[in-house]
This record gives sequence, C-alpha cells and structure tokens, in this order.
Amino acid sequence: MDDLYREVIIEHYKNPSYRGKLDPHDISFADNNPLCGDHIQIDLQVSAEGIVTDARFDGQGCAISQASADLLLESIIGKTLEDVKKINKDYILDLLGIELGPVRLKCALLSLKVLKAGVYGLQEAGDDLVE
Amino acid sequence: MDDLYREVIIEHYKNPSYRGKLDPHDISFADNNPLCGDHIQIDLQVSAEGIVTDARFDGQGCAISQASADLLLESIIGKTLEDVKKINKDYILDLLGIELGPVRLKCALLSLKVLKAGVYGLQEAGDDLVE
Amino acid sequence: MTLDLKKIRNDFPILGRQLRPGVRLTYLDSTATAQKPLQVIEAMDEFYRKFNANIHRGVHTLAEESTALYEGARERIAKFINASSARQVIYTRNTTEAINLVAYSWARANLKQGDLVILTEMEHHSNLVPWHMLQAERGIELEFIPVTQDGLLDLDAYKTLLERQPKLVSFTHMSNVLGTINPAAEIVHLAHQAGSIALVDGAQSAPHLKVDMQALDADFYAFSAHKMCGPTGIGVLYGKTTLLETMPPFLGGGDMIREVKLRSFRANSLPHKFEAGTPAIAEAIGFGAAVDYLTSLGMDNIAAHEHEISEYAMERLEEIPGLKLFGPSADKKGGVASFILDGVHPHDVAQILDQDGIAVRAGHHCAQPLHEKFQIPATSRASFYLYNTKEEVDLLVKGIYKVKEMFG
Amino acid sequence: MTLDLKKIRNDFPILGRQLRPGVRLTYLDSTATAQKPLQVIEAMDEFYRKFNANIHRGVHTLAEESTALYEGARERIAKFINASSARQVIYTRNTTEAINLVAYSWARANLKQGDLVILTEMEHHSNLVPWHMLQAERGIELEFIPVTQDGLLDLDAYKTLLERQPKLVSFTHMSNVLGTINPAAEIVHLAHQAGSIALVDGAQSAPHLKVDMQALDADFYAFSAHKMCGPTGIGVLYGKTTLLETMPPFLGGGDMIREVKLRSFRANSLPHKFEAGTPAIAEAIGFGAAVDYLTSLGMDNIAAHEHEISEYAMERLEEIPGLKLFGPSADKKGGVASFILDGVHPHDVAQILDQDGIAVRAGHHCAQPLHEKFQIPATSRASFYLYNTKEEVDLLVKGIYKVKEMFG
Ligand SMILES: Cc1ncc(COP(=O)(O)O)c(C=O)c1O
Ligand SMILES: Cc1ncc(COP(=O)(O)O)c(C=O)c1O
Repeated sequence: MDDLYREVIIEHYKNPSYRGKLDPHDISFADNNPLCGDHIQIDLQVSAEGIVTDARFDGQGCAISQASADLLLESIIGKTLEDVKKINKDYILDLLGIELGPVRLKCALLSLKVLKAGVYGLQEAGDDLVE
Repeated sequence: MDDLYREVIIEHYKNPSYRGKLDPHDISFADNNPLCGDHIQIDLQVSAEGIVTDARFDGQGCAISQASADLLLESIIGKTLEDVKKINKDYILDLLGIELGPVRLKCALLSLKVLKAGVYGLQEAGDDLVE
Repeated sequence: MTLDLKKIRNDFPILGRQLRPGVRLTYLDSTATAQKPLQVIEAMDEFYRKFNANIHRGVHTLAEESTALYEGARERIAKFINASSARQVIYTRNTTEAINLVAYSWARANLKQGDLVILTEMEHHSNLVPWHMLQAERGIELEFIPVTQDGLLDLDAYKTLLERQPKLVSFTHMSNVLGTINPAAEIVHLAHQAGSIALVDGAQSAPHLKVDMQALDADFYAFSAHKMCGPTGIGVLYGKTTLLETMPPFLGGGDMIREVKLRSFRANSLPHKFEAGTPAIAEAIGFGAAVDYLTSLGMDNIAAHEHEISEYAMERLEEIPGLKLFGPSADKKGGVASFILDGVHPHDVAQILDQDGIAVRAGHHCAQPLHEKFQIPATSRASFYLYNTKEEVDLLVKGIYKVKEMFG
Repeated sequence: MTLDLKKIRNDFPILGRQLRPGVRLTYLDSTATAQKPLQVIEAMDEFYRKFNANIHRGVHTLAEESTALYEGARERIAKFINASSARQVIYTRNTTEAINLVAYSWARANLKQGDLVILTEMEHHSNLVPWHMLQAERGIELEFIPVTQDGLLDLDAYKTLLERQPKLVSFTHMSNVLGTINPAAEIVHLAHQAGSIALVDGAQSAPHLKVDMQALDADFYAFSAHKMCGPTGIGVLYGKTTLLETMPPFLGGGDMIREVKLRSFRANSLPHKFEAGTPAIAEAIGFGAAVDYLTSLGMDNIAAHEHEISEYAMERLEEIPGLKLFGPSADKKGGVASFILDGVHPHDVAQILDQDGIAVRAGHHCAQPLHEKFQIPATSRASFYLYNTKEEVDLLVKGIYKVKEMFG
C-alpha cells in the first residue's frame, strides 16, 4: 500500500534469512540507534583472503531496520572486506528501493554502521561511517 | 526641550550641591551600576539620635544619575536613618519629576541603592533595595 | 468551563494543515512539543518587526522597549507559577539546561563524594545524565525511587531511602511516558523533613496542570516553553531566593556581571547572575504570550479537557486486541497514552499512522531506563493537549486497526 | 558589486518604523544586535505555522520535516564559514555559551593549575569571565596581549608571552568597541607554533567579514546569529573534529546520548553530543535563513559597503570639536565608531540622540577592562551594518552637534 512498506521489506522483516548469531565468528560488533534504542549485533565469518563467507544479525528493530540488515548481509556474502568498507548510504537505499526522511534513514543505516564499525575494528558505530 | 532633561536636572548635574567626600563620616558605601559601569560613593554623617546631619556623593555618571544623587542627598539631610530605609523608587521619580524606562531607571536609582546598602550595612547594593 | 475547541483550533494554523492531498494533520505528539497559537507566533513576529534591540544596556527607545518586553514576560511567567518574585525566574534554553544549571552550580558547590541524590526510575534523560556526570566526576551516590508495575512511584521505598539522608531529591512531576502525575508536594515535603532539598522537573506539569510554587514548596522547578504553546529556545529555572543567591554563577559573560576587571569579576544580582550573554529575547517574549494564552483559557479548564480526552482514549485503546497500555489508570495520569502492539515495532506503528496524517511518537521517549524496567525497547505514544478532540482519538483507533491489518 | 540599499532597507520592516510622530528610526546599534530581514522573520513564522515538531526522534511527517530543516540549516551555516563538515557546527544559545562550552568541557579536561591562557585587553566580558571562573576554580594563569594607544594588539608582546608556552590563546577577531580587526590567522598560526590551541571569538567577524575556517585554522570559533541578521537564542561553536571528539560532554540530557542506563550513559556522536535537550529549532532555521540572506548579498560586498560608510563616518566625526574617537584608522577596522564628547556623559549623548530617533549605545559595551585601560568608564558607540547609509551618518553628526548645544 505504501512505498515504505513494499512487499519485499515486509517479507524480509517477517522472514529474515540472516537472523541469528555465528559461533565461531571472525568479526562481531553491536551498537544502538541513539534515537530509538534499537540494538543490533552483526557476526561475520571471513576467509583467509578477506572474503565474507557468512553473516548474521541479531537484535530488535522496526521493519525498515530489520529488512535492511537482512538485505545488507545477503548482499555482502562473497564480497571482500575492502568492498564492504566502500558501502555507503546510497547502496542501502538502492537495496531497499525507497526514499527515507532523516529519522527513518537512521533505522535503515544502523546495520551498515554496525557492520562497518566491526570491519574497521572501531569502538563505536558513528554517523560518519555511512556519509 | 525634553522632559528627561528638565532644567532642574541639568542644573543639579552641572552644579551639584552635595558632590564630594566627608571626612570623618559615619557611613560610607560605594557600588557600580552593572549596566554602564558608573560608580558612586556616598558618605554620611549621622547624629547620636540617628539623624543624617550631612551627606556627599562622589563618582561618575550621567546627568540623570548625578542629578538624582544630588537631589536625594539634599532631601535626606535632617531625616532619620529609619526614614531613609523607607525611601523607594517612586520617591526618586517624584524628586526628578520625570518618567523613565527600565534602563535609565537604573541610572536614577543607583544613588538610592548605594545609600540604602550603606545604611543597612550590606555587602552589595542589590536591586531589591529599591523595589 | 469547557473549552471552545472550534475557536481554539482556529488559533493554531498548523492544525489546518494538509500533509498530503486529502490527508489532514492529527497531531498527537504534544508531549514532545506543543503547537503554537497565532498569539505566540505574532508576538515574536511583531517583536522583530517593531522592537528588536539588545536589552539592558541600551538607553535608546528600542532598547528600552525590548527590555520592558523581556522583563515583562518574566513577571507574567512568575505569576503563572505563583512565584513570589520575578527575580526567581531564570531564563534558560529548556528544562534540560535548567537542571544542568542546578547540577553545575548548586550541586558542584554543595555535594561531595558519597553524598546521596535520589531520583526515580521514571526520569527523563534530562534528569538522569546530569547526575551521571556528577557521579563520575565527584563520586556522589544515586538511588532511585522504584516504579510499580502500574506505573506509580513506590512511596514506601522512597521513605526508606530518605533514612539515608539524601542531599537532593530530584524527580519529575509528570512522566512523559506513563503520564503518571506524581504527588509532588508530598514528595517535596518528605524530602524537606529528611533535610534534603528538592528539584521538580516540571517539563510535563507546567503545560498541563495549574502549578503553584507556594503550594509545591519545591526548591527548584524546571520547565520548557515549547511544551506549553511557547517557542523553542527558552525555558525557566525557578528557585528559592536564598538558594539562588548563595549559588555560584554558571555561565560567565556579559549581563551576568556587576563589574569586570582584567583579572576578576563580581557577579550581578538575581536573576541576571545566571543569564550570560545576549539572551533569547524574542523567545522570552513569545513565552510571555504563551502563558497569557494558557491563562486566558484557564489551566483548570485545560486539565479538565485533557482528562476527558485521555479517559476516552484509554477506554477506546484498551478495547484493541493485542494492544498493551503502560501507566496508571486515567484518574492518576495526564493525557499520555504509551502502548505496544503485538508483533509490530513502535516505529512501524508510528510510520503507518503517519500515512493517515496521525502524528504519534515512537521510541524510548528519552526514558530508556524506564523502558528497560518494563523490558521493552520502545513504545508508541499518543499525547493530548488543549486542542485535541475525541474525533482525533477515533482516528487514532482506526489507524491502529489498519496497522494490525498490515502486519497481521 | 555595490549593495542596492533601497532594496535592502525594504527587507527590514523595523527600519521604516516611526518611533514617535515625525521621528524615524536611525539604527546605529548593530554591533549590539542586528535587525532582521523579512526572509528570516518569515522563515521562522512559516516553521511554526507549518512544520513545528520536535526533531530527531519522530518518524511522523512533521518530525521528519523539522529535522530536515534544522539539520539543513546546520549544513548551510557550515558552508557559510567553510567548515569541512556540518558535524563541526554545534548549536549554542550565543557566543557566550559557545565560549563557556569550551571553558567547561575542553578546558576543565585539559588545563591544570599553573597552565597559561592568553587573552587580550580588548576582550568582551564573554571571553573574560569564563576564564576568571576557571582561574578561581583551578588556578590557571591568565595573561593579556596589550592594546596599544591606537587600539591595536601588540604582537611583539604576544610573541614574548608565547615563550611561556600557553595552552590556549583566546581572542576576539574584531573588537566590539574599537572596531579593530585583528590579524586572526597570524595570531592562530603563532599560537600553533608555540604548541597552543586557539579560540577565536567571532561574534563581530562572522556578521561583517568573509570568514573561512580552512584559512583561519582556528581550533574553535564562536559566533551569534542575532548579530548577523538572525534570531536571538542561537549561536554556534565551530571546533576541529579531533578536539570535539575527545572532549567530554557539557550539558547532559536528551539527544546528547547514545544510550542511557539507570546509572550510566554513553554520549552521542558529533554534533549531538553537545546539544542536550530540545534545541532552539525555529531559531536554527532562522539562522539558516540569515546566512542565506548574507550569502545572497555577498560577504565581500557587505564588508566593502561597511567600509565605505565607516570611512565616511570617521571623517565626519573627527571634525566635531571636543569629540574623541577610539580605535585605529578606518582601514584597520570594521564599522564601529566609539567616542566620548567633552563634558557630556555617554548616556546623555545616547539619550539626546534618541530624541531624534538615532539609536546608539552608551556604556562599557561589556568591555570594562578595555575602558579602564583608556581610563574612561564609558563611551558612546555608533555602529554600521549592511543596511546603513551615509545619510544616517549625517543625521548622527547633526545630532551630536545638538548634544553639544544642550550641554554647552
Ligand atoms: C566581541 C564580542 N564577543 C562576544 C559577544 C557576546 O555575544 P552574545 O551576547 O551573543 O553571546 C559580543 C556581543 O556583544 C561581542 O561583541
Ligand atoms: C519529563 C521531562 N523532563 C524533561 C524534558 C526535557 O525537556 P527539554 O527537551 O525541553 O529540555 C522532557 C521533554 O521531553 C520531559 O518530558
């Protein structure tokens, strides 16, 4: 009915393919969306060549944030960490196929921030990671 | 030409009768107008019965503040300290015979604040003294 | 006297807004910020068109006029909360800055390691973080009056905490999530009996209840204009004169001084001592217009109207299957309805309601610890103010059914 | 390009005001606060009529719109001062709060007893009192770059002071009394060479000069909207990212947090870390409109216009017997003319000029130590901005002759 709730988003929200945890994992990072308190954790398995071989996310969030996490992880499996570092805001918006205002954008970008903070080995998932 | 500069004010400003210092004195107090930095000192001689027998002011200020100091001191000589404590804003405005906005009012009231702070033996000449 | 809603709604231009073709605004987010009546918007507009000048130091006409307007607003705000003197009304940016002023000035001068500050589990971040910072810096201790499952403060637990001789009890008059109206005068009285001073966060009470500083007897009371029909950028810290007078200044700069030398200064008298630099002049004047507006309607009438709407909303919302409301029953709370809906994230609730122009807030509403207590990350919150109607509650309920359908 | 004064003056409703029958306003007090063009007044008016909502946390349409407007203004302000990122632009109430933010957050985390802070003798109280307070609290040392008799900073003395390895050099870009435009980039560069950081008080430069954070290279730069055609209640602290990121938060509360637990919090990222509570939303939007307005005229054109007026004013004022001007020659200063008139107190000068609608300021202009240096308690100050004309200078001169007559 509305762009924001395209079927693909509702589908990934209700039936995510990459929800869960990975044990063992090579990279694991978690952080919050300061605006709403939503929390997300991302675990990665990475090959010796630096290629993401598996990925999972866990935590709570709205349809936008959960669907974008699921879509994001789906899209990075098989990519190198170097490629992951290059992912930005527009990449996510393309995956979701929607326009978002500044507040909902934060929901959509939370998983990317957490992913990149993990890949870079940072303390915190800052906004500058996705600019 | 303008109410604020009635002849009596210009006259008291140019030729004040109570400018100077008293030595010896029984009460002496000085403070600033925080708005403009004008400074005024008032010295009093007081009889054993608590009657003001002489008074002087010193310092710098605009015509309004100087004239009101001169008029004020003129009016309190012969009064008791108890009477001086009762003097308020309206008394000064009556002496000056003019209306004043909130900023110039501070100029007009500086001498009264300093006088009352001295009479009460306070540390500072606060606004509450003239309310 | 009941409010004339038709007339009132005409005072608020935004309430007539079409968000999208055919979609009218239903504003149910006044707890976050209230809408502004023309009376307030025009007072500020007029200030900039006719009177704008910097205050206090100017002797020219505009400066005299703007000073009189700025200080006149302070007088009316003082009267609105029944303060004994306008000197007790210190302009700040908002409630948050007002509480920080107390934390920086009063608390840093009076609290030392091990001193106890009592807060509650239902505080807004604005009445938590300043004390967290002081705890890290000074080693003060923090304790919290627990919140019961039905959203009330546990006063027995409070009385037990008081035996530990706190220096400060700081609590919200009304919860912005649960809507709970706390027995503020009683909490203050008990604090005083225990030898403590009391700060009341009035961000949600000043807009909605008749508050009276003489009856409340709080040592400090903090509130924001923007939640009570006034502009952004201005709030107030009210304080008892003896406390304010002995507190050191907070921000240093122009206007808060009596005299400045190259290497030292003397502070100005109240309220200026705490107002450094060019203040929010137009905003103070707008705030004055806002309290005039509220006074003209009557705070008792406003509270009664909100109560009626709120009671109706509780009834209607409770009927919705899978919807859980937080907070006490309608008689113990203001016009706030926070809820969760089975299987739907609050963000999605708010987003889907927005498609029909219904503005509710979703998130932790700056009260994360309270949400944690109830083991939920977020709620959706509808809140009601003097301009809301029962028809708007009906739209909300209809919208929630639509949400359920989409995620069904 | 020269400014189209007729068109510009029409943008400012207040400039057409009749103060009293037959008495038009001649506003020569822009150094205290500037007047506001319709573009700014209407941007805020429109915000309240159409978009008002609290920002950041709302997902409904109004909240998205107001957040976008608020953050969009930040982007344009960042561009106006050529900051590399909008994250370096922190909204404060005014210049004063911006300087206090540095004094409370950066300085209290970095300065210890005996550490040297260099100021100048021409500082506004806002760049003195915060350091007096820190001196009293921490025992830091203060030294002052002297002002020469013709109103310039003594840079040789500065270089000698730098040998004492200051931690901070904090100085005004342009004096609000003398009008002196200090060689800010050079002062900053010398500070850096000596291993010190540098704070520039831009309250008077941001409104009047083209400022460029890349060229200036200051670590902090503070300015106020109300002096540059914007509203009251909003200002900015610009800072270098690495400094801002390592500084502890200042005010605690909503919005400046990433996460809050009952007993602890984590701070948000820049710029939000330093913006606690509901900010001055409408005012930020008004500030954005103000920088748009200034940009549309061109800061270089504004500076050139002011220079022309100022040069003319200096010439005319110098001709008046018994009038003494303070500050350097017109080529080294902005549009500020501070003077004293033999035998007449500055308050009386201002008051009598006001009878003809001429608004000048009288007093110490929040720079008492500078006045003390020149051994005068007060001056009268006429100041010029983009909307002032040579005819207004003529009215001023005529008015001063009238004053002389009255007190003759
Ligand atoms: C040089 C200078 N610094 C600081 C300030 C303080 O600005 P504000 O009052 O807006 O904080 C002023 C304004 O008078 C100024 O001229
Ligand atoms: C209970 C309570 N306290 C404090 C605040 C903070 O108010 P402000 O953001 O205006 O500082 C709020 C506003 O959300 C509130 O609801």
